[in-house]
Amino acid sequence: MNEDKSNDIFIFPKWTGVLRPAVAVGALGGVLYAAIVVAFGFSPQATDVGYEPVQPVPYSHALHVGQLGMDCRYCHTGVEVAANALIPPSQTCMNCHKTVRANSEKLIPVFESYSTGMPVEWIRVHDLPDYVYFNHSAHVRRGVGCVSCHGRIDTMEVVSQQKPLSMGWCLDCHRNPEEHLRPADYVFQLDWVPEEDQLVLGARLREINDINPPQDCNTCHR
Amino acid sequence: MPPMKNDIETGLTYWRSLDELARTPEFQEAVQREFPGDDWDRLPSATRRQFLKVMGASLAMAGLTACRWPKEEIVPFAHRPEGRTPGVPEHFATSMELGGVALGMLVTSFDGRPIKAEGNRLHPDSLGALTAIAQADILQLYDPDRSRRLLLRESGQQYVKTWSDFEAVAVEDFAGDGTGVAVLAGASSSPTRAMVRDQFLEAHPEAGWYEYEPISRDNEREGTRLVFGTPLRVQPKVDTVGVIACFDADPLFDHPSSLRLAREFAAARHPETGTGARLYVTESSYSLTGVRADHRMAVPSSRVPVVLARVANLLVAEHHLDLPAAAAGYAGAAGQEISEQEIDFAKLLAADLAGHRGSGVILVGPRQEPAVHALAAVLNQVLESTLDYTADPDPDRPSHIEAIGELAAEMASGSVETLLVLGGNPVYDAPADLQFGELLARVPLSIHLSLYDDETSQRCTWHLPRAHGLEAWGDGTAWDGTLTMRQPLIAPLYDGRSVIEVLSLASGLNSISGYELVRENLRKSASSIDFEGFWRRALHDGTVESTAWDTVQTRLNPGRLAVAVDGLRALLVSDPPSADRPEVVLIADSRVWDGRFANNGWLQELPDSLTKVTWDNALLVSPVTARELGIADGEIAVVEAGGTNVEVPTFVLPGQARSSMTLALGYGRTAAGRIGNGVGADAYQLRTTKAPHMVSGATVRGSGRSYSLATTQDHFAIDTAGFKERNRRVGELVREASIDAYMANPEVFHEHEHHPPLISLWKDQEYEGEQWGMAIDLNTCIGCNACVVACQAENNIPVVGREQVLNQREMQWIRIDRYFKTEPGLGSDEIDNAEVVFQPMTCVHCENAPCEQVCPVAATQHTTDGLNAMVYNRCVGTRYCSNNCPLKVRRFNFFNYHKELADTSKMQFNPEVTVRARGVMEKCTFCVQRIEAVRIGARNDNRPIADGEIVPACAQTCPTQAITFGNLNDSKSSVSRLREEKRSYATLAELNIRPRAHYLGRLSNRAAGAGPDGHGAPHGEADSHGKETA
Amino acid sequence: MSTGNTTRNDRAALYGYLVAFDKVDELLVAAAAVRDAGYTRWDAHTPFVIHGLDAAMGVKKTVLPYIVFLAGLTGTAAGILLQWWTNAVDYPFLISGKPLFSLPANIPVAFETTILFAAISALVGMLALNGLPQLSHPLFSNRSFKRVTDDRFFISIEAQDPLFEVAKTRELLESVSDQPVEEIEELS
Amino acid sequence: MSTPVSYLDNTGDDPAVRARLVVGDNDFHSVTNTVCGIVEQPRPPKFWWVAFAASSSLTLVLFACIGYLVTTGIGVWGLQVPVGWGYAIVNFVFWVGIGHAGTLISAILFLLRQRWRTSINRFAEAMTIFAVVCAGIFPGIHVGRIWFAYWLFPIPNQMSMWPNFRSPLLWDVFAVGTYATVSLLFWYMGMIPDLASIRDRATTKLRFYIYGVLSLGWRSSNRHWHRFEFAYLLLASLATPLVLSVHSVVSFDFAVSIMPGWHTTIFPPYFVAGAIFSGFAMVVTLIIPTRKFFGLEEIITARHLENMAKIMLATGMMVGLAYSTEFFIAWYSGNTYEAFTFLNRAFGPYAWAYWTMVTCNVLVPQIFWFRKLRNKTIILWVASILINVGMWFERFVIVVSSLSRDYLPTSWGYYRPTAIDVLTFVGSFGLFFTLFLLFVRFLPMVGMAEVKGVMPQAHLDRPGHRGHGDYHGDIAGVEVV
Repeated sequence: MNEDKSNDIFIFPKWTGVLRPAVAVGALGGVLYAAIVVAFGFSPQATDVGYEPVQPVPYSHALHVGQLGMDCRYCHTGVEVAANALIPPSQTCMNCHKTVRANSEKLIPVFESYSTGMPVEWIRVHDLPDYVYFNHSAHVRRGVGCVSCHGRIDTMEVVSQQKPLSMGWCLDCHRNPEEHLRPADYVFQLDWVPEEDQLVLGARLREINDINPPQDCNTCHR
Repeated sequence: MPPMKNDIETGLTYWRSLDELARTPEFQEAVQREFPGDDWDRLPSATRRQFLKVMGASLAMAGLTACRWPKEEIVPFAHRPEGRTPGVPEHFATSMELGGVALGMLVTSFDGRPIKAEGNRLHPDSLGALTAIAQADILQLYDPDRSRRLLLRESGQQYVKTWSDFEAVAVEDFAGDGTGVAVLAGASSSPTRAMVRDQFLEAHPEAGWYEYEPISRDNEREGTRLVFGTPLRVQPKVDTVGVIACFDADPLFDHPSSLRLAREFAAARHPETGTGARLYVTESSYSLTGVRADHRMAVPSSRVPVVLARVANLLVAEHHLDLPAAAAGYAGAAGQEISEQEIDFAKLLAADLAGHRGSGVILVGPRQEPAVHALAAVLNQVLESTLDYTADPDPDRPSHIEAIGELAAEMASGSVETLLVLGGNPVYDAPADLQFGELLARVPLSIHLSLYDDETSQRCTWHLPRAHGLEAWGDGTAWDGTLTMRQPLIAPLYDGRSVIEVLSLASGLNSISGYELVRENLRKSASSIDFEGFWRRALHDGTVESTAWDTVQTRLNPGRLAVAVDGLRALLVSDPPSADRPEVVLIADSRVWDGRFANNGWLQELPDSLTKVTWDNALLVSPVTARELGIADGEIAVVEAGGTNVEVPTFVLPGQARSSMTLALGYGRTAAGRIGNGVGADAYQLRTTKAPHMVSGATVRGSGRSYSLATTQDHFAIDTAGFKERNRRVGELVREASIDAYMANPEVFHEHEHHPPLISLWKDQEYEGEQWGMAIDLNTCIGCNACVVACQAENNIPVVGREQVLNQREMQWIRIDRYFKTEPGLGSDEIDNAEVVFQPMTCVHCENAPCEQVCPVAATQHTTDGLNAMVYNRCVGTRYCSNNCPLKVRRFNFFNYHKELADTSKMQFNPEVTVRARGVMEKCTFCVQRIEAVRIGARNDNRPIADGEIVPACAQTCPTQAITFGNLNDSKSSVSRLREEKRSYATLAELNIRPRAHYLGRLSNRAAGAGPDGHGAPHGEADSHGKETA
Repeated sequence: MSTGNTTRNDRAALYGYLVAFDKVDELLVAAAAVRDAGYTRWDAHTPFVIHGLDAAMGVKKTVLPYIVFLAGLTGTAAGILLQWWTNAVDYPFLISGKPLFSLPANIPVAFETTILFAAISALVGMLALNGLPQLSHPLFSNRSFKRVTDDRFFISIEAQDPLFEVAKTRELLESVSDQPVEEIEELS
Repeated sequence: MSTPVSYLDNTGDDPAVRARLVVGDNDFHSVTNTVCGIVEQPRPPKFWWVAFAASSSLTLVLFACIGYLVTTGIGVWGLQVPVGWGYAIVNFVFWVGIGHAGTLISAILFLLRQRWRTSINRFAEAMTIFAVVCAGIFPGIHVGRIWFAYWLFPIPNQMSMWPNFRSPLLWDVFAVGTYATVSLLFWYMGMIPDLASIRDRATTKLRFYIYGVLSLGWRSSNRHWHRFEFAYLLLASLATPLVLSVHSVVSFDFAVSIMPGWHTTIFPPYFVAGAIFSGFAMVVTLIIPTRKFFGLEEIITARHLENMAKIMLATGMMVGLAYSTEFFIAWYSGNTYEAFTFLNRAFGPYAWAYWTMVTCNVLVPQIFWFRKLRNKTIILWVASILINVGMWFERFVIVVSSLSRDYLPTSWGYYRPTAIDVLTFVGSFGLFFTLFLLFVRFLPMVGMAEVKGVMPQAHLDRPGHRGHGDYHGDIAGVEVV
């Protein structure tokens, strides 16, 4: 007579017992998943690296730097003396393109800019927040190669962001610069590789040039 | 209330809300509703992007790392100017003219935008320093309220016109010989303008030429005319002076050469190398000079002549000074009744002056009658005082008051058909009795050239936008005559033209630009053959060497002296003011000057040095008189004189002379712009041609209505307990001693330090390398506010408006703390005399900073070079650091104060400094952007940073160089040496916070036998209270 | 044993016997009796904690305190390590001239983490040891058992108990309670 | 067992008499009925609806104010320099203080074997949770950039920055966080058997499933009870130091600073005493109407109220002692800044707040010396409300008056709250009462299992029974009353 009684009273079905491990696993797994998403998904490494906007002029660093072997400083004149590396004015392009490819359609925006005086609106690739004050000269003069932050520009048809440019990433180098220091002559040589171990070289250069990158907040934030 | 839109053309509602609500405190909530929340901190980026683009600059940084790939343009020049590296600031020498004297400036330009004005080291009146007003002038340049187009007002209609329209009109109206043409211009020292004026008068011989300035030194000029027959310019020199006697004079602040004089005074007051410069001041209301005085006597301005006359008497009678025959009359001239205090003061001063023959000087203020200046001139002559005279550049010019009077008469007679008003604002600032506004209506064609479409423009037929000083070519002369250049740093933003351009236009020389005019004029003074070289040199230096006028040998002029003596006697018999018949002294405002800067947010929010009032002017009344009249502090008083009433809130100011009230001109504007409109009360209504400076026999009564003045100190009526405690603390905070006591015992500044040993729970932090520190010399600080504006301009500090200041949310990073020292045992309404001391207060960058340890996110930390860094982008805004700051120097962005700012105003921002968003804390950074710039530069060319290479904005602009900055780890640096001095002390040292900024004690130089300090609490008394402090 | 098995073959599996009591003392006595009979897989069910029942049932002291103690220690270590590593190792910065790591400033957080870990382990440990949550249980299928959280006391003996025998166990229970002994079946 | 003086009055000062903790002729079942009945009634009584409507609309006000604050800026409050903390922090400390009675009654009284706690501890714990919820809101919204508030937690990030563990605010985060968690665990765990009661009485499927899940399948097994009791004991002994630590840490926010009036070593005990004081006051304020409306007089008896009145008297005097000690030290230390701060509290611009505080916190509790007065429910109720007011003002005085006048007279100020300040505070009460009303409606507000445990029926009522049977007569655990 227990049977019929047990029907009309409330009980939980037996499978609730089976469910227990599943629930436990789900809870733990969920937490883990969330942590992973936050840790990697939201990091600049994931969000920013690989940014490759289409530029108004299909300028190819691979061609100009890689093949023709132009020096970075020919266009980016500020890089050794100022905070900004500087995007060249149209007149810099025209120095050659008055004659070279003087009727290329790709160059029309440059020709227009040159004649009208209106700037070419390039799209910024390497973009730091406003409250970050980065100074190119301070890094280049100490022997930090362009490649350390910008990657192999000389192989890029279209420039894209290679490094996260996050605060943590900056700090890594400021804490142990050895990995990125090179002799002054090779700063602008993107494909340069040291004969000896980079760390040994870096340590020596750091010693010689007495390089102690500051880690104070106001080094970058003012 | 509907949400306001940000509309550049109709102007920024942020400002409108301020002036609309300025009078109505109860609308505070409404004001707050008008600061919509910032869009998650991106505003600064957004705005910076906008205006950098506007300026075609080469770089624009924006976006948050958080959001994925915000699209962001870089707009390089198509043709980059020669030698220009975008993003690297440039400096240009130029100048600003105020009241007919040119002040040299060095302006920093960033990607074509002038962003900050500093003094020009080569300029005699600047010596590298700059006044608050001159620095704030740059904000005027970007003022969105400036007029942007020509206006023609005819029969109630208003038409927008172009310059070519006006040129057409000008051609016919200025065609004839100038009959019926009158020109009203402001005073100007510009040789070019003089040249163009002559050209104009040549072209139109019949035209009338009038110059008017509401604020001038004409009385001094007339005084010298009385004594020497011809007007001369007084050139005081106080660097080697033993005694300075100021009669209503304020050489340290209210003088065209005040910056130089302050510098010289500071040198003279140096305890070791100085010559003493004992300062006697007789004045009705506290001036900055009066604050620094060793002997100050507060008497009504109309009593000042009496005191001076008595000094003259005593010099003759007791000190056997023989006046020249012509001036003998002075010996007998004496006031009617004279008080004991006045006699004692005069005796003391006379003795000191007699003792300092050849090393003393008597200075009389611009508000005193010519006769008083005459007497001073005579005495200076006989005492061989340390001042020179130079010829007046324009000796035949009538005084400004006379000039405007004559013009008014002409206009009244209807003989003026065309009136050309070059600058100025006569409808607002001409003497009230002239009714200039009504007269203007009778002139058929009136043309007003002005920065703003102001009161005068609105009554003229034509309004012409004027080019700002930084937009136009020009020149001028310093007070001593040195030729000073002015070059534009930016093309006219609003299509304005300069005075000389319009004037030459009116002369019929159409197309001549200011550039050509200035060059043409300079050619005359160009000695060298190579004019281009000379021109470039002049522009580079901003001044032309050795062009100062020669000093003239002076001879007394007996004929006129008699007149002077009679004039003085006439002054002496006037009976002294009383509480029921008080005198009201009208002074130039320390911020908005004669009113022309009324629309300048920096100046409106700049606390007056003495009252600390912002966004208002107030009737200064002595506590005793206020009690006698039954007027409460902050009560709106009704000032009645000559049939006109002015309602103005009262400010009870200790140290104000009894029965004498002071009211600043320049407020109560009606067409100044959205900032200046309706701020304060218009004192010009009390001003007449007869009595432009001192309204005697006015009646003042309370209205029963009270008004809350937005002060940055003593925000509320103080209770007895607080009043007592404040008096008790002053001596400890602002340490002061007489120079004799200091010489006798150098430890005098420390003998009241009683606190337990300052031991730490941990071993002290080691600091290597450069360690930045500051020394602030209270002995030379004159409280002129120049540093406050310098900081505001350098660091993108927002103007928050009256309502926020009332709420104690002012944002200035450096403030000048003002303390009154009063006799102990007096209630706040019994004070008659009070000594005032200033203490510039900013973040002192404590080594054991209380703010740092309480920040939960480490947004404020100590850097390895000893700065207390504030990292805006890390701050979450708990405000704990501010609570725990014993000096309360931190400032919090309660709203997004930049949100509603016009794009033009944003062009002034310093791109080297982050524009702070809403909800973050900020404070003095020791101008870390300047430190970093120098450090990177020095490191780039592998050299150490030289001492004095880094100069924070405040130190740079300080006229007395009271602020010194440098490396504390370098024992030879000047800051280290100052810290070694015995006068050096740290405020609140007992808290063991180890400030990086120290103060140097204040020294007084009282005459021997003067007895205890006549005014203010004796120093010992004030100091002695430190002793319980632990 | 064998007989019991054969008898139960045709019917749903038996979970055990359940018998009710009205009074605390009856329960205590019965519990002692069952304990003395040597049963191990049995239990008493009461609406509230009854002091002395543990003794009467011979329940052994739980290991929970040791778990909690260990968790507490873990908490302390975690707190200290977190503060030391973040502020003194991974990203050191100067604060008010104080040392990067100093115990006084780090005690509060370490204390709180200790408590936190311990407290959580106490609850979780208790549930785990009790095998909770366990929403479905054979006993719940019995109507009268519903009063166990109200005012009734029960003793249940599981069929899985090595000493369990259909007849003898029923006898034992009937001897200690004047109320009917009910059969509880496994959930089907 | 003493025969009660009257039907409901079980108060009495005669130590020889052990008063009954549940009066009236209640048995286990009637207790279950009374308590579960409240939850089981199909629709709540009218007064519940009225109260709920009022409190929930206040809650909306709270959220409206917060929305306005977040979109507009901290400036909508009356804060400024020097007074950078105002209502928000005052309310925070106030609510955290309230939040102390619950855990204290549960934990400390449990450890002290104060068996009268059983009727009120559930109630008090619930109050704790809700108070802590209200408290938690304020530090969250008072920061300038609330969207970055998560930086206070040690979460790895692209800046590779960590919070500053030297800051008392960070200690706060951990202390309050821990306290909220532990209180919640403690509350929930104690509730499991009672949730099971409701489950077993369930007449509808929905109720059965909800309470069934919440009670985790509790089946009152004594082997479970055994561990349950241990866990409860452990939690209690963990919660006790926690309670003391939490308000100590809160007081560190002030004590660790260098502001005169804040930098005081007596703050931790002073704050804890104040917290207990205000906590009990709030319990009384809430429990008096509740027991009346829900007819719980027989379970939450006059005796309970009297005991709480006595505790309030004691803690009230501790607080009074703290006030006077502060003054003495201010004078005795010879620190003139400290001295002035206290002079300023009593006679400065904020004197009105100070004297309100002294009156409510020190004078009012004195009436509890008199049995007649403390047993008058209405008087007790009014007094408890006054004490709450006083305790809010205590925090106001500490936070605001100290900040408004610190070291440099030039930066002295006067703080005036804005309408938003006030509405936010009032709104927080709305949230508190809303949560509270939901609690009394849906959860067992008295710990039935524990109450039953202290009822006479829970014990052998036939001493003669001793020695019966042959089981090892270890009936020591079985108390004979």
